[in-house]
Amino acid sequence: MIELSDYLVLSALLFSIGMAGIFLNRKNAIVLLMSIELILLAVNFNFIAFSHFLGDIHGQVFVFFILTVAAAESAIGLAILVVLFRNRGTINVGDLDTMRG
Amino acid sequence: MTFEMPQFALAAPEIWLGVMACVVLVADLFDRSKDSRIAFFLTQFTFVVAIWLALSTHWGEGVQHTFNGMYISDNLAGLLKASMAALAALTVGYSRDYLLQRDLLKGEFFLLALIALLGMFVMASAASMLILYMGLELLSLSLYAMVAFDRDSRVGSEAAMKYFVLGALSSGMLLYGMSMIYGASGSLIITEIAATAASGQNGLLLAFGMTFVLVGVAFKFGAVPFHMWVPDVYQGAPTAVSAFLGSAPKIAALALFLRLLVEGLGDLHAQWQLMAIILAVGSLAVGNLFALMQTNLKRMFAYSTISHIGFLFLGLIAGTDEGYAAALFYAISYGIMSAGGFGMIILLSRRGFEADMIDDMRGLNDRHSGFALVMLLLMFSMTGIPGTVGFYAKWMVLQALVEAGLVWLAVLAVVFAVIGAFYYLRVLKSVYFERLEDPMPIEAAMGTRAAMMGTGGVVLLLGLFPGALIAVCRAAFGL
Amino acid sequence: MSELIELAWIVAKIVALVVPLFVAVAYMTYAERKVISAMQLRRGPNRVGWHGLLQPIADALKLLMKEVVLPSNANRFLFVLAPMLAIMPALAAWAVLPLGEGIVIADINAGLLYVLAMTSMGVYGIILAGWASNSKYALLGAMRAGAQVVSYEIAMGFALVGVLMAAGSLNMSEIVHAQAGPIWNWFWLPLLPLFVVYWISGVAETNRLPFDVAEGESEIVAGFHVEYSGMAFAIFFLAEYANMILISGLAAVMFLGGWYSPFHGLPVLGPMFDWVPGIIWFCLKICLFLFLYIWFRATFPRYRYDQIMRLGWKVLIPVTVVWLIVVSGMVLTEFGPWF
Amino acid sequence: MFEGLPLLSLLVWLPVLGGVAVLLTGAQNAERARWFSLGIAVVVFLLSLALWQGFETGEAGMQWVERNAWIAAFDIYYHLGVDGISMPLVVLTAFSTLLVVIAAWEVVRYKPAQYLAAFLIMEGIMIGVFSALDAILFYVFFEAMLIPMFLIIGIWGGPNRIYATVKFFLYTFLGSVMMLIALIYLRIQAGSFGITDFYGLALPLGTQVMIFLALLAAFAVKVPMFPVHTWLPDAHVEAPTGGSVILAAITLKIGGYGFLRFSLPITPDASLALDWLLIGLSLIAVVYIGLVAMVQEDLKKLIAYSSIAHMGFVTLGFFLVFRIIAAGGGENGALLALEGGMVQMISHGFISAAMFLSVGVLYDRMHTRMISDFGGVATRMPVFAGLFVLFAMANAGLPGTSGFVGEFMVILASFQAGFWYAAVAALTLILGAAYSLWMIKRVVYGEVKNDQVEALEDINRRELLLLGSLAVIILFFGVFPAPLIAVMEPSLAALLQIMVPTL
Amino acid sequence: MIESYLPVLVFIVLAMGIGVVPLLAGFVLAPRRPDQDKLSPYECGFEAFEDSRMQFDVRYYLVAILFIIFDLEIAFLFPWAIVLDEIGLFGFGAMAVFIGILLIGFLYEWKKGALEWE
Repeated sequence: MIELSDYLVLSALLFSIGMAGIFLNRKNAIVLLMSIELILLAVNFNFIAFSHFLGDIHGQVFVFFILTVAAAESAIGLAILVVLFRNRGTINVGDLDTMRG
Repeated sequence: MTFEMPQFALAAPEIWLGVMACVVLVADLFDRSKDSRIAFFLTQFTFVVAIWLALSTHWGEGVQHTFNGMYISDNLAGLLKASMAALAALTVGYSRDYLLQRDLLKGEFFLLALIALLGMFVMASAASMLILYMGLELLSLSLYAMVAFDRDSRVGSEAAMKYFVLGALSSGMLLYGMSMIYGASGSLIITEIAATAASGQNGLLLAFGMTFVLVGVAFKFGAVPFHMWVPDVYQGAPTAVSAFLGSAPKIAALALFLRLLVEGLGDLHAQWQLMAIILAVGSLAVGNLFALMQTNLKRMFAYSTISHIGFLFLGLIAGTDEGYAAALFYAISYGIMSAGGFGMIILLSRRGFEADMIDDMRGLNDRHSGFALVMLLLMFSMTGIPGTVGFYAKWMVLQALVEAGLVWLAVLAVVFAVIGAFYYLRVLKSVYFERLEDPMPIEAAMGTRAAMMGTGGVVLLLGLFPGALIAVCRAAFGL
Repeated sequence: MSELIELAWIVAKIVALVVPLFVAVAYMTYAERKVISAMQLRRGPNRVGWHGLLQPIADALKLLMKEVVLPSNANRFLFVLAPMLAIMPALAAWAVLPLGEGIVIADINAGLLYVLAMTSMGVYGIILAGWASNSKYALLGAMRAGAQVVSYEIAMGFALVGVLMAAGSLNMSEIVHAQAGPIWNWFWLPLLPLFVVYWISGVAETNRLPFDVAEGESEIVAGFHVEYSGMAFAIFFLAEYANMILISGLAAVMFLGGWYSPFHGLPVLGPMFDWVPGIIWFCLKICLFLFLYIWFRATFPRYRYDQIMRLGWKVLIPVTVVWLIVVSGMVLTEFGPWF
Repeated sequence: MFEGLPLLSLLVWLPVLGGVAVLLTGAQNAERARWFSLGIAVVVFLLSLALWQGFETGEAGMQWVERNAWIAAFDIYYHLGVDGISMPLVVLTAFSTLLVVIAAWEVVRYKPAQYLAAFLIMEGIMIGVFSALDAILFYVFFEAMLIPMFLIIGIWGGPNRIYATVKFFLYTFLGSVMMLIALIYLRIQAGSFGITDFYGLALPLGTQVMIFLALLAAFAVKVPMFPVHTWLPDAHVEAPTGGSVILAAITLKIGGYGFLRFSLPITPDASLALDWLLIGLSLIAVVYIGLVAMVQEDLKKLIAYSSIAHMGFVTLGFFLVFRIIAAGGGENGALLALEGGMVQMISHGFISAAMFLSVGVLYDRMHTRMISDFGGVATRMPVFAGLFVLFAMANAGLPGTSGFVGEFMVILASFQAGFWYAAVAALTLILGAAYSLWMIKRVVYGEVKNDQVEALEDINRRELLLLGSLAVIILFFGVFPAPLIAVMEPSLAALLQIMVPTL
Repeated sequence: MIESYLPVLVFIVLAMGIGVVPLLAGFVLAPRRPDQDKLSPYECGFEAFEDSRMQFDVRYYLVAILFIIFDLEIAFLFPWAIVLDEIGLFGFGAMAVFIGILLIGFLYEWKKGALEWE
């Protein structure tokens, strides 16, 4: 039987991978977007697991909203990425350092 | 399946904003003028009515819940909304001239501002984590787009990318925390979370969630060590957007904190206090010290924002209603000052000249002594000199701290305030003490000028008669 | 042990479905050529077997013996994966389609959702094929086809929402049950605009004429599968025809009362046709739609790409949305015999 | 005749609003700005005289009290009132501002309207400081004072003005924010921000010491006391003449006033416990700073250091009280010390104003303040030289001038505390005489040193009016200080009661 | 409940198999004689002169974004449509607002020319 804690551990792992993706990645900005999705996925996992084990539907409702928002978020993220690429000719994270201080 | 019909009237401000956002969108589609004037005036009209609606719906009507307990109407909501709408109106007012000069004026800007404000309103009235999150995202998504509004700006798109990634990351953290809190309390409703927190059940899980939530909120505030995005975004975004970003959303972040960590997890105050102290002291130190080194005014404002956030956190740390009222007052007054500061940059800038270096302020007194005076008031207000509203903000926070027995924090705070004075004085040095041989005239529209003068007037007026605003801030917490 | 038996039973059912389906696909190509030639006053295939009846088999064998070219610079893995992604959903969607009363492989509650999910996956095959081939024509074709498919998917989705409102269930059998009755009880009548939209979208979804610019020979050679040959090409081909049949089957289930006879429930005519099994009616209805496919191909000129997109976004979507509102009004007022 | 009027409010707000009006109307027309400012300054001065006239001498309590709700949420009141301690300072402020306005007449050419407005606003704020009876109101005025002074030094100051004004600002600001925390703490203890409500608080000694130190941070910087005095020479040297006058004549007094109004009555036990510190610092100021003054090359710096030394006398007088009582000096001795300090404050207000104005007169003609650039001024400017010598002597504490009265009273009182206090304090007379006379010798007398001095013209009527009126006042109080002492005595006696309840 | 999905799973696996088998058969049975020209991408007989993964029109991207938005909306409509007759006027109103906003967005795209193809 799969315990609640198993879900939580999995979600924590996903969350950590997402975090690591954001902070360790120095190359491609797309990876950042994917990492963000991963984090949201971890959150969804948590919500669904809790929702199931608590017998309360609201957590799953929340997941629906997160999914929707995540879609909008990636749309905007990609749009910004396109603008960035047009202005810079690169989406290398390491190159995003014009402003300093 | 039946539904309990919610009391829509309680959500009148949100409904109004939502409807008007649609109206503005459609109206702008059919507006053939070059400067989207219909959208602009409609937006300002919407803001003004929203202020009235917020106050008439929420203020003095007691605490009411609707939408299955997910929406709350209380004094706090009314005050938060009214102040956010007022600040939005002010900053959007500034932005018109700026955008027009740079061919950026499109109806979408106003639409985004409206939707951002809608998000803030929703946050202010949220009584459920779900609603809180929805409001937050509505706000954040609009802001991401606004930061990237100048599509041909290299720094603008870079700033937008950074803001987006870190903003989304902080939303993720916040959500992760929320999911833990949900797991611990079995509910998304804030009051039920508060009940769980009070009962002491699932303490560990709750504390775990609280930590993540606090980190997420700190990100949104831009508190150290989660402040990396603030300077870049403030500097890179079009000044009109920086102005918007620096004012009303700070109050919204405060709303997030108050609703989630105070109303929901107020019983865990002892646990988040220590973390908040670290955030506050770090923000004060980093904000003030880094601001000293800046030559770019927008960037300096960004660091100064961080330091102000630190001060605001001090009020929250006190953990009393006095402290929360102080933080609220601080947020509102800081919003005014920040709007004024960026407004000044907008006022002095023109196409091809951003006026965003401290040196660009040189000889302002020779160019226009009235605006110089306004800048003086703004800078002294940010420093916290009496006679300006900024003083009362700091004073209320300090008072709350001393009352809570945290005198050492108060002392630390004022020491940093003195350090902060130094860089505000540097701006004034440029404004007043450096003379220009042949001062450029200021090209700004009448409306912008009037708004600038009005902002200075408000700073001074509230500096002389802060009683009413203090009273409403306290009344929002039942004091 | 019983699990194994159960599994075997399932596999048997699937085989019983898929084999006729393949035969149908094969003879669909034959029928297509025959019908079109008839319309154009030609004779069509007539050499291989009696009246050319063995032609499809010959074609299959020919393709089997052709070399499968893996172009240089192509992404081999994706190149091979693409055709599988194309055929898989076209077949797997059949799992929930009721062929007759109770004749369904998986009678699941979320049937329609599943169908939608499966049909949406088809676009991956297209995009991957175009991308993996590393050819401009393929990429361009894939982009076009992808954009076209997703555009019409929206209109189709809206049309399906109308069906859901009318039927009140996602279960395909339930949807058919909701249409029990004679021909005017079926959903095509109250949902006529949605039916039309669905059908047009269906044609566009399968990249068939008159919406086949993505693979229009005169414009971009063969579109996304220009680099495919031999069996790999055959699978795309198979997928396209399987999809056509699937779309027709879905149309029959959702708008034309599935397995019900047109006279079902009528006083005299109804019992008269009681002996005909539901599956026959269902097949007939599919044939009707397949004939329409061929007919369109033979008669309509090809649209330009911008016209296609305009039709999808500016005509079909508004029509569906408006009609959705009308339908919801009808549902709320429990209008007519349908709701 | 003025009984019904809110005279203090008028005194505070008339100059402030007048200043704003000058800003608005005079930006284009310097002449209009000058006359307008003069009119306001005169009216304010007359009103301050009316205040004195209507002041009940012999009453210890607050007079002309106004009390209106201001920040209701925290029970903060717009609470004004004067007693014998603050009333003379209010008059002094009004008078000094009048002098400054006249002194600026043709001298200030860069943005005269802003200059005059800054001083008028400053005047209102300073009167507010002296008359505020609510701690927050006091603090607001106390800090707001920084704004005009910051600008005055920064805009119209000398070449090194920016360094000087920022230093001035930061020193004062740091000191005062500490006071703010102390005030907040006091309010929590007392339940009100009324200054007089703080007086009766029975705080433990440890707390008192903390509060005392916080208040000290604010007032010691203002006075300024050694070792936080370093901003003052910089500020004085760089400030325009008017700025120096106001700094020396009034803002320094605010430090002394703060000790009387806050430190001594609110934290008497801590004052007693730490009086050694204050006395020590005061004596250092008197002796060491006096010596420093002697070696100055710059006239203004010299006067600035002499101001620090004289203010050391003031604080010495205030904090000797406990020693005097301990040594059996009784109430009279203690009162003498307090009164001496007060008289010294008032007198120094006039004298330092006169000295700075004199230097201003020289500077306007020569554009230098270096002592070495002068010599033989007396031959070219006899009238000025006479007055200047008089002021220098008053500064040195010559009997017959007001400078003598205060110093004498303090020295007299210090004898009751112990011989050595008096001995060290009396050194100031010698040192003061030394640097003043030496300065006079080098500047006024001797050969005409160079062509510039050769070309000097004597003071005009405007300058004569300024310096002459100051001379009259200095001599008047020198021979007849009684009215001044009579005004302040009851209030100081009452203060003494609070400080040392056992008396 | 969940068991009824087993056939679906089996079907999907089999369908993949049906995709794989002919392909394998093709590889096994068909001749393999690759050469340079045969393997080069088809460009009407010309040499391919640049990488074919070129930038393409932003409108494809726009369509993709619009698709995501609309498809998500449809996903929300599904559950609503099923229970429409049970949730009554309130449910209808809620979705009407939703669709209304969607339509405004649609109108916006339309007027802004996001739907135009030249």
